[in-house]
Amino acid sequence: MIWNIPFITVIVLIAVGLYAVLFKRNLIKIAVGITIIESGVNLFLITLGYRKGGVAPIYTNLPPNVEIPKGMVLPVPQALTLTSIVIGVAVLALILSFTMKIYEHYKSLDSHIVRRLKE
Amino acid sequence: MNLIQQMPAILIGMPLIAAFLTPIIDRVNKKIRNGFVIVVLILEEIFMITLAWHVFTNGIAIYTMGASNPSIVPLQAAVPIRIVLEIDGMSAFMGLISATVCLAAGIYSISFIKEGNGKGKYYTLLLIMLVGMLGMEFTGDLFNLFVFLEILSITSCALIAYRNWYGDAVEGAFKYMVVSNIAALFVLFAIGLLYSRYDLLNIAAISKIMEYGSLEKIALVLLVSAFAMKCGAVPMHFWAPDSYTVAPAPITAILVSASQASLYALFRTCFSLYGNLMDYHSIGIVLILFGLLSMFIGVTMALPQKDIKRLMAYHAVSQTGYMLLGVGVGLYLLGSSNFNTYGVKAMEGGIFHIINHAMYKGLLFLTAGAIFYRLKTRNLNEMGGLAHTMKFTSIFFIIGALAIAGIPPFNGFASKLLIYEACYKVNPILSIIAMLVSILTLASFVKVFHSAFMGPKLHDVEEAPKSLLIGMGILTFVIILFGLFPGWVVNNIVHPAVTALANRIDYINAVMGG
Amino acid sequence: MLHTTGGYWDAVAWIVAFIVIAVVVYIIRGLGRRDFRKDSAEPFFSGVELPTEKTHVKASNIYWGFTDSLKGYYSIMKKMHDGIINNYIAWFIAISVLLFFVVFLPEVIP
Amino acid sequence: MKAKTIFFIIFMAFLLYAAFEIHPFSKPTSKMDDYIISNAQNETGANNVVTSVVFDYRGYDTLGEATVLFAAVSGVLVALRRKEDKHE
Repeated sequence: MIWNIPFITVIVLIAVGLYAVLFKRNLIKIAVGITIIESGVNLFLITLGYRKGGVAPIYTNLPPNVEIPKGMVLPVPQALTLTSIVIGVAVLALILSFTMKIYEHYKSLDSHIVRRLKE
Repeated sequence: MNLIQQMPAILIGMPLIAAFLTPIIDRVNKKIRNGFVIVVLILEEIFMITLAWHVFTNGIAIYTMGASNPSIVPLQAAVPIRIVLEIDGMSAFMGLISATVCLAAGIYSISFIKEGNGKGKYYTLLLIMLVGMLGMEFTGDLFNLFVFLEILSITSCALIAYRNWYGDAVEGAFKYMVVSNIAALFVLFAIGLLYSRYDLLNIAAISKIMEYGSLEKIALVLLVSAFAMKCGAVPMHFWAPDSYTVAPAPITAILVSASQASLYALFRTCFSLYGNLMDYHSIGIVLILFGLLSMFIGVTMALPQKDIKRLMAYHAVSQTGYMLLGVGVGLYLLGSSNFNTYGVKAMEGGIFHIINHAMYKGLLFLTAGAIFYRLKTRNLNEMGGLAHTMKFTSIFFIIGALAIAGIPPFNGFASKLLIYEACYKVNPILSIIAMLVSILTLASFVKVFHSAFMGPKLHDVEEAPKSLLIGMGILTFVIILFGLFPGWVVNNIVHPAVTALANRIDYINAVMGG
Repeated sequence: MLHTTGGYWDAVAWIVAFIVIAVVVYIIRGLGRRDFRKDSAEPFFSGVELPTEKTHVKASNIYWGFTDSLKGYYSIMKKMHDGIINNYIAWFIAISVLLFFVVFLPEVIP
Repeated sequence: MKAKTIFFIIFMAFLLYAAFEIHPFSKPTSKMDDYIISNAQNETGANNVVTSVVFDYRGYDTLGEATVLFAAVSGVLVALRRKEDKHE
């Protein structure tokens, strides 16, 4: 359905990230590409859980006339996204620290130069 | 409270708490820290054997996180809400491998890793790596699988980069990190697709109500290719030689069983999640093709290598092919009447090869590490005549090399024999390629043995330190044991794993009730 | 005892057989001449004295013939293993696309 | 390069196909989540349902998340450390 625009946005985000990973030679750009894919997947999880007109699944100060449970957005994807974001941060930190070390040793961040390991 | 009932949680929790404690103990005393880590690893091994024994005799063990009675899954709203750990024969089998290899590598590390400012963190990460492997193998929940996949890849990358004063070590870690993260992200995307369809995360629960629609097909492709990349199947194996070469030797030995955890996830996806719902003929053929390509390209790339660990890493790729071939034949025959005759035998061969490979390839990497420890080089051209002084290391190397080449009476022969004979029934060409690869494997290890251990005495070196020898000795002991009594091992350890994989209904019923 | 598809394999029996053969060989060896000395059977090397210097063949020179005759294959393999991280991921994408076709084609072409 | 582009486009086309095949946006299938929304207050005592999921129903994942963070911190410390003694 064409009204699945949020899902299509997710795919576009993944495409942008994957493009960076596949075609950019700078290692930092590859790291950024991975982060963009990560954001795309996180956005995907969040959009999965949206329900039309749903409120946040919090009982404190609940607006009146909210139908339980159909009036709230799904809580599990939000929890999954929370976990996935933290994992993404950890991964990004590690990748960038590797990039720093690689620059120290190779004086370059070009993926066509950083290839002592081959064949 | 029954202790065996709590064993899955203890197995994951104990090394985790130990990992959090290690940096503190490191501040106090280095010797106490070494002892602490080794004691934890030995306890882990004992507990793992206990749990595996329980699973092999009593069937699938269930542990529901946070429930009042963990061994029963509370089916609120007819689906499991909480995270369920599900340990069947296959999980217990993989857990045994991980615990054994980590024990050997932990003891080996005492002398191998020099005392510096990083050794406390090294042991911390090693213990978390064990947690990651066990978590991946025990879990019955898809998102939990992703979390532990990430734990495993982050710790392995950090440990690959442990010797960060070499540029190529960091490069190998970077490559592995990029590869494993892309794989993990597409796994997460596939999990999202399955979640969107069924609003479930439990493998058994999804499998019970699954229909094979187009979303499931896309999820299947992403899961299979991501896990195949993580386990190093050709032509997605390029990261494997790179990162295996540069990691410290004990970490390389663990990395072998870490990529086998991904192999486990691949088999779990194919057999327990999709099973005979999917078009298992074509996926079986895909696995067989992966296997043949891995075997052949892996071994031919290994032959001309000059770096001892890179050569062994290509052999790791090549041996992964045997497992994919054996289990792929099983998947191809799943459901047909031939499955019970030779499909099971092919799967037994493939699964038995997993544990054999973890043991002898771990041993070979450890011997390569012992050579590196004394000579400070991995280049085969600079070696020679090591057998004059490093007697035990060369004996261990011979045993490992004969086992990997499939020479009787070592364990590699037993599993390869099962694969050859069962594959011959499907198509003789499969067996012929498998035997050819076995010959080439022997040839390339003859090369290593000749250039490293034979010849005149070129270097004035001593035998490797005791802790290295003990670490290698543990794996050698297992190899000889498995080589002498393959029938016992196959009947009591491998066969339960095969039946656990093949019987999807049992896996579902253990969680969802009959 | 390990039962395979075609028969069975018993490592212990194999080792027992091996030991029996070794014993027989040892007995036969014991029947030989006792006055044999190693230098009494020097190989004849065209009248030239045997080289005493010990040599060691380097690893790169072993199987040179094998790799040289498969030059075409190895040049393709070297091109594949180029060590560029972008291409590693490209292979993953390519394999995924092929798998997509494997999984979806039976639907389109019955 | 050309083959890379073609494979990339086909791959994204299949993912885009997946995006059209998912349930219509804002109308998710919900069974487990409905149960959690209705019973989270009784079972866990949290007013925020997401909290109850993060710390109770899926608390094990959160433990894993903490482990990831801990591992990443140790990993960065290992990767960026300076060598004390030049032993190799």
